[in-house]
Amino acid sequence: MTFLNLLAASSSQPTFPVIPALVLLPVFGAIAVALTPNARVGLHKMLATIFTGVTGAISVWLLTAFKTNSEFQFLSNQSWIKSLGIEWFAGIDGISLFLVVLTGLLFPFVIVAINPSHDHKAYYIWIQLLQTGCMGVFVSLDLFMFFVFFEIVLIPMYFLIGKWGHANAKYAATKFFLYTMFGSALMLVSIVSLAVLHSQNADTDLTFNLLEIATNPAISTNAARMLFLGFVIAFAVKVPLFPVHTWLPDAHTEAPTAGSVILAGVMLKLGTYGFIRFGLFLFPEASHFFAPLFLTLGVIGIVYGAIVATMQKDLKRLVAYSSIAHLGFIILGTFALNTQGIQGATVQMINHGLSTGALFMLVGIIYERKHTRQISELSGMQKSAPVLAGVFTLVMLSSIGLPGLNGFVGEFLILLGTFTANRWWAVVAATGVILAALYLLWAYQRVFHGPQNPEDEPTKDLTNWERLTLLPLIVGIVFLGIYPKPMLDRIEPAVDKLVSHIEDTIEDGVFTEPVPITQNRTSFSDLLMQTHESHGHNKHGDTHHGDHDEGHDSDHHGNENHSGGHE
Amino acid sequence: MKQITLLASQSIQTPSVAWTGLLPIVIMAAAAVLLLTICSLFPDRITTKLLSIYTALASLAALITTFPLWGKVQNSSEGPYSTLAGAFGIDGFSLFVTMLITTIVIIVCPLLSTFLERENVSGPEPYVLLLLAATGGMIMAGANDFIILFLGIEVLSISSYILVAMNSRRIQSQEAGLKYFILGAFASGFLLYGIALLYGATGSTSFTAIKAFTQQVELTNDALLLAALALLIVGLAFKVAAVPFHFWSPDVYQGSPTPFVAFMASAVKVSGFAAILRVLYVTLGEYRADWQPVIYAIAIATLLTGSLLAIVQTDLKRMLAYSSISHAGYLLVGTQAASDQGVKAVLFYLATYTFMVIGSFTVVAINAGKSGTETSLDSIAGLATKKPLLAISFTIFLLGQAGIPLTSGFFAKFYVIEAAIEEKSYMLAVIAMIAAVIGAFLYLRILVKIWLSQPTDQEDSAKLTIPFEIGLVLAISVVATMFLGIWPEPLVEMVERAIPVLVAS
Amino acid sequence: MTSLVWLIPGFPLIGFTLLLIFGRRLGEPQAGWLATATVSGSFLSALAVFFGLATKPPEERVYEVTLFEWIPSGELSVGMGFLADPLSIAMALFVTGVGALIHMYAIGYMHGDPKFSKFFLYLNLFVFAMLMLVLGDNLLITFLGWEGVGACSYFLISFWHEEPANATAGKKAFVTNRVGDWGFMVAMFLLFFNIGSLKYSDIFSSVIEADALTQTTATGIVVMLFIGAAGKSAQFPLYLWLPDAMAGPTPVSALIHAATMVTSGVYLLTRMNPVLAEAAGWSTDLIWIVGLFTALFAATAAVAQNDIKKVLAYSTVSQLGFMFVAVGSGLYVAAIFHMITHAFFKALLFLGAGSVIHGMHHEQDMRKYGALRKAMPITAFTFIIGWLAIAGIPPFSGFWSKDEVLLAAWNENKIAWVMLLAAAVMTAFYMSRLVFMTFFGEKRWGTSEEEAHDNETEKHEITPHESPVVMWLPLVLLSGLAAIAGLLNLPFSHDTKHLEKWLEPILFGNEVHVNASGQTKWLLAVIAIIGASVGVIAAIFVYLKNRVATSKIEHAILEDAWRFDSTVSSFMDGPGRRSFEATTWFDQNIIDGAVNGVGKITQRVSTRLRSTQTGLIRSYALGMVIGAVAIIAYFVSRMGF
Amino acid sequence: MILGLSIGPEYYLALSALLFTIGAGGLLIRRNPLVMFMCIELMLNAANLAFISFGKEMGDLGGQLSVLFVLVVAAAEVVIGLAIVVAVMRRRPKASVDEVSVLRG
Repeated sequence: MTFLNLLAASSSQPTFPVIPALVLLPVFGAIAVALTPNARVGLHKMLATIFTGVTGAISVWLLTAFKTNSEFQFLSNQSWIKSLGIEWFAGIDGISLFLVVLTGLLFPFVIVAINPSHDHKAYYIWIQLLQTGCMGVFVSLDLFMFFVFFEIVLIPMYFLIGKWGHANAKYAATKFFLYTMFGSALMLVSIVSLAVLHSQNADTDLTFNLLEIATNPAISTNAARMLFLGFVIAFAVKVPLFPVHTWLPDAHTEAPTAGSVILAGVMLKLGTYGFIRFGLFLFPEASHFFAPLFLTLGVIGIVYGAIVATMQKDLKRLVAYSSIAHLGFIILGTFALNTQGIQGATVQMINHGLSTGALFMLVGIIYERKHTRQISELSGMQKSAPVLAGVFTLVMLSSIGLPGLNGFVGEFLILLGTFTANRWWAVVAATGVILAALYLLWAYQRVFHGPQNPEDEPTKDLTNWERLTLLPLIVGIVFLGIYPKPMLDRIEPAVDKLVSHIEDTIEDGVFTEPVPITQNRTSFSDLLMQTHESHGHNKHGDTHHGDHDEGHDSDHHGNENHSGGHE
Repeated sequence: MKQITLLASQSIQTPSVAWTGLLPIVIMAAAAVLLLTICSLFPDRITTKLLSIYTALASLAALITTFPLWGKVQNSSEGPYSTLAGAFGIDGFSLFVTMLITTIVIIVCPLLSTFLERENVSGPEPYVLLLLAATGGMIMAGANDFIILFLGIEVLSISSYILVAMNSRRIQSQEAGLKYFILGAFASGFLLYGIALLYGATGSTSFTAIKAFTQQVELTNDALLLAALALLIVGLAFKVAAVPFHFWSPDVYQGSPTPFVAFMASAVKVSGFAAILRVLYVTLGEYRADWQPVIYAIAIATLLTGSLLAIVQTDLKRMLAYSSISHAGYLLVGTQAASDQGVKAVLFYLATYTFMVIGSFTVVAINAGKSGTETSLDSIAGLATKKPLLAISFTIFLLGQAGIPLTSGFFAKFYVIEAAIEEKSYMLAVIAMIAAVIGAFLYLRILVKIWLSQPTDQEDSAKLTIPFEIGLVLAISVVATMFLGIWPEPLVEMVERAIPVLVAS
Repeated sequence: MTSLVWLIPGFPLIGFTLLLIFGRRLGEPQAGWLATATVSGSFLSALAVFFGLATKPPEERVYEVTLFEWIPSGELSVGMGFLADPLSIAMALFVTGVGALIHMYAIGYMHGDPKFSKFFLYLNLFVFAMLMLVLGDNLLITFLGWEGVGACSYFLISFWHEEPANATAGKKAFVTNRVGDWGFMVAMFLLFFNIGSLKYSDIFSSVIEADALTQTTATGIVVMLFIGAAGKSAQFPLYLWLPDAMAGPTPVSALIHAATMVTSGVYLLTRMNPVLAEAAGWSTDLIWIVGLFTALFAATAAVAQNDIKKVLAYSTVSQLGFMFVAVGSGLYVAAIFHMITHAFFKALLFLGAGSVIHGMHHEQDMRKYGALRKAMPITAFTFIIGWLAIAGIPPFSGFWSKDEVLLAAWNENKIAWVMLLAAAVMTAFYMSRLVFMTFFGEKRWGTSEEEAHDNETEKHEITPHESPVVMWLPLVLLSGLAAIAGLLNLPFSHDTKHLEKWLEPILFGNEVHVNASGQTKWLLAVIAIIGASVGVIAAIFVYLKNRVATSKIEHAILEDAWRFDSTVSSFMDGPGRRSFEATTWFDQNIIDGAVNGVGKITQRVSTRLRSTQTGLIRSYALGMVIGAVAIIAYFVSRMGF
Repeated sequence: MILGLSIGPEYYLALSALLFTIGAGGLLIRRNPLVMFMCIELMLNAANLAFISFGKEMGDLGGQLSVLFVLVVAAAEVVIGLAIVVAVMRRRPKASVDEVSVLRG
């Protein structure tokens, strides 16, 4: 399938340029804010709310306009630098759709909910520019364009952390900037090499078009593997994946609440999204080749992040480490390289955005009231602030992955997919579920349970305004937990396409897929057929993964004796 | 004996001169001389403002004259040509560089007038020398003969020696002058000896002849030529402050008056690389296999040394000096590619870097206050609160130099890396990017001071005044940096037409 | 009528929602009555569905309804669906029935608690989750309920969270349960991997008709499911949380930690009986062995407890052990039978204990009780019925069900039978001990020496009193059930085995039939009766006649449950905690240290390099010369002479 | 001529190389700026010698022409150089470039 008829197959364009609007509106918002006098704080907030709000509205409209198929939609294409084949080429498919929506909604939410401590004007400018950057990453279909946005987000975030952050903000901001820039430095080289090699081998002229490069690969396996590493190092740092994660706790702890919410909600997804959209899509063979490595790192991230989180003394730091664990799940699902895994990973991106975003909001609220994030200095808040405690409990449970709340859906699908790909990783990763309960409940107990220390005044409960602002998150958490179908349905085609794209490029189909079974089966004839092939699958899978299927016949025999004993 | 009589019997015929092609140079040189005479006639009538306007207009005129030439050269029917018996070539390359240098002079003039007033350096000499230096650079760009090239270099160098030492009251300025002069002369010694050896090896000093020679003759013994090549590299590398011939630049940058630094960091680098490209890539292109590895090594050394040393500095000018060294490294990465793509990348880089570096030094100069001596890193603390616009523009220049997307600096780096990778030097590309990360730390240090630190001295903030023309300079630089970052297409198209060529007479 | 099945969990959910919104405004006691009403409502609808099923012929007694698709992904499709069949409806019946009674009881028990309405909020949520667990038509819905009840028990155990101990107990319960949930999840993965669906009907049809599982896989699944079940149903070693869970209000202990939630492990294994049938023998053996051990272990611990609720807690663990013995040896009916009877009498006992505690002003130490039968006659009467039931004295329900279980043990292995009998005897003993210490003997409250020199008001406060009607009415009803529940499954003839017949369809003929003659069965029954009476008599000698010093029996190590709990927790606080701290140290100093180290090294290199910039012209020149020489040297190496 | 020994161009080249090396070496060794400056002149003249000898060798006037240019340039450099050196050294009693090291690091 070449890039051209991909374009042809894409859905009918809407009447107005959706994606440019999504990406550029916040910039205009920033300009508008910049043009207003410094004193007019209210005006700044209003402008920012309006512009990002419209962006959010458009992104929601996308949900309805989006046609549930595997194609890229709302394509917008515009030559940028002809001689180097660089173009503005953007589109949205099922994988990016909900990330776009999340980005569209989270920013106005944060702008409305949280006011900066000082320098309002600059704050609203930076935060809107940040939205542009994130939005751009999720819609880019041109490698150069993608890199531009991927890199540009550093600047606003750097200033958000550095200027509005806590005591040690400069250090954290600089660390964040250099660390992530180092990653993307290597990626730039890989991007250029990829484009150049592609143009040389496929002797076309230079192009950075993602679909073009992905759909007719013209690169030797080894080169692809090298380039893959160049890409994923950048993503791994951004995610962040163990062992390149240490910038995250610092950044989270020092960042202002708004910064943390956006960092956890959207920015960490740039990395995980990059893994799926670019890592897997561009280098199917390489991603399969390196899958064990990343599965391992993902599992380590899950367990390790949880363990370290348990021991944190700073509430915000604890949440930061918990996100490392959650993102480990996302990586796990991604490199399961099958539908459940990748779909789960995509869902988990959204869910993590909601849950961890909400957690950071709540930690921020606690900090506002108690002026400390040290767990040891907090106690017995549930008595005086029951609603706060209740909301915290809900969010916590969703983060633990309680069925019926959003966190579970992604986690379950990821583990299921991983198990299908390779069972042992899933078995180990599932222990993360236990640890998650451990560190969150322990923290909760220390902060909310127990006696209230008498000397400090009772904690103020959530104000109506705070309840109002938290409501959307809570609704999202519950709704996506009970009825994730609409989301899953929209994501699935794109994921299926990606999976088949991967499987096509891997000659030896080492994937062990579960047997497809239709819902509420009637006759047993088709069942027999299916289960026979399931036997085949099962054997294949078992022998492939070389686990306990040896001496299967003798066991079976013994089984008959055993059951005979009862008669 | 025989030759002499032979000589006597001949009547001397001078080569034909295509004056239109030389017009820019003639204008600049003439303007300089004229200015000198006028000022010596009426010493007290002329204010520095007038001088700067005069200089700006002169170089503007020179700039304008290049446009028809550009059209002529790009026109397929006519194309590039050479004059003075093939000693001087007019092609897209030379014209591009000429435009660049004249532009630089135009935007440096306001700085000069402002800061000469501040540092009480009066008289027309700075402007005269500026014009002459520019002339030298333009000669270097067009030179098709090593002697002409040498003359160009010397005109540029000698005038800049004086410019550096101009502020004779300040001891740093003198020291800088002395260092620059002795080392510069030392370097031109190497260059000249290289030229001599090359003359010996190929029997000519003309680029065309040498190129032809290297193409036709398969030397059994290339010792002489390679020795010449080595010495040429030394001489030229000094001009662009490539490691290990860079030692002069930090001291000179720190010591000399800031406006000249702006000029040196831009114009001298431009003409230096113009010379390097013409000599190595065009003339001695046959020997790229020999010189590429050397440039490769120098590039790596320059990148790393520049960025590493930059991050431990405490003086703004010195920081920028080292950062400009590492930028020379990027330009060498492009040079090393030894391909048309490389040349384009280098030219693009030069054009964009020019604006960023002039802008940066302008900000530094303003921040230096009346005394002009306050260039320590702490002096810029809290600039954002003192002068937001100034802070913003400085931020843009710094981010540009750091190579952050949507600034021209990013695309310049991208272009260079692309050229290098097309020639399969992946390692170099990676090192370059790592150097960029190290460099980023430098720019972050400055940004932290500007945005996240409180001003050290409040009373000084009142003294910071930005004259209109300086604001104009900054505006131009900012616009150039941002515009070329978002929409580099125009400049890209231009550099694509500026590949150097040699045309025999 | 069966189509009403979704109403069964629907009612409590509505109750929960209403209480969530209006709970505070309703206040006491309306909130409680609302909650009770909703649960009763679901009990009625459960009855309706039951009759709906009962009217059908046995093989058609299955009703599935899917409200909407919950998690569709690739081949996976999980519906929000309910399954009404003999097993699930039987569970639903006693969950809602007992639940309703306990709700009612709680109105009295929680009287005056500031968080009255919140208590019923949680209680309703729990019932909802529990019903999802039993009524779900696929493993994932069951898991939804499974985790839901876990969460609710966490809320309710740490309901009085100002007391740190309660909070810790809640956390402990949740985390320990999670260990089991891990097994549950892995089991689901294995099933999906091999069968491609999590729906019970799919699983069973493919397992039974198409033999879709290799024995290895089946074994794996069973072991994993058992881990899950052990976590929820407090089997060794995951029982640890249950004794601590007594920190919760007594109605909670009755509902969650005696009657319903803790039995869900048994339900799960019974539900998955086709898979158990496929599994290798050792896995099912593992189940009954662990059950047997737990039964004995907990019984010994129960002997030495002084906290009345602790005794009941350990006895619950022990009784659950009985059920697992039955499940492991394939007598599912026996398991379910005992589960139901146990639900009745254990709920009864807990509520009775609660009534006592309530009457004794939250005094839980039995050593401070005694001769309470006069003070609170109804409680005492009902409690005694419960005691006889659990002790296994005919004709009370406990005897019949326990007899079945003993038969199961006998069928597996004679030694097992002996050990289980021992456990039964101990049960009789420690329950008698409890009853005697509480209701008989001389009163050890009020006028005991240490309180003699207390002021009068103290004494009056300590005076026990009978509980209000809302509290004793449930006791009476439950005692009735505890007495007659044996009728469900009388062993005399096939016709009297109602439960067995009822459950037949869902057992797919996997129910093991004890191959023992009628006489043996009779003999065993008699022995069981003798054993029970021996236990009771022994208790009489020790605790009424005081022939034997109690210290001989109540060893400290027994009171500490063989020090297992303390060992585990000391391990967790010791090596466990230290390993966590080590990891954190590693993260801060090695991993992050490496990152900052790179920075430091760069700085150091830079400063080193900086020294080359001496400021001396001649050294600069030297540098240039060295460079030049290097280049020339390189070229010399390439020169062709 | 009389003794019949002819001096080939390579001798001139050797000489010029020698001069160049002396010049470069001298610059490194000597402290007095004026002397250093002379060394530079020496290097330039070494180049001139090479030009001339090559030109002679090849019978080409280009070499000698180049020398003329070089001489002019050298003269210019002398003018500027002396000026700077004097300006700098006026304040420093013992004329040594090593004292001129305010700017460093």
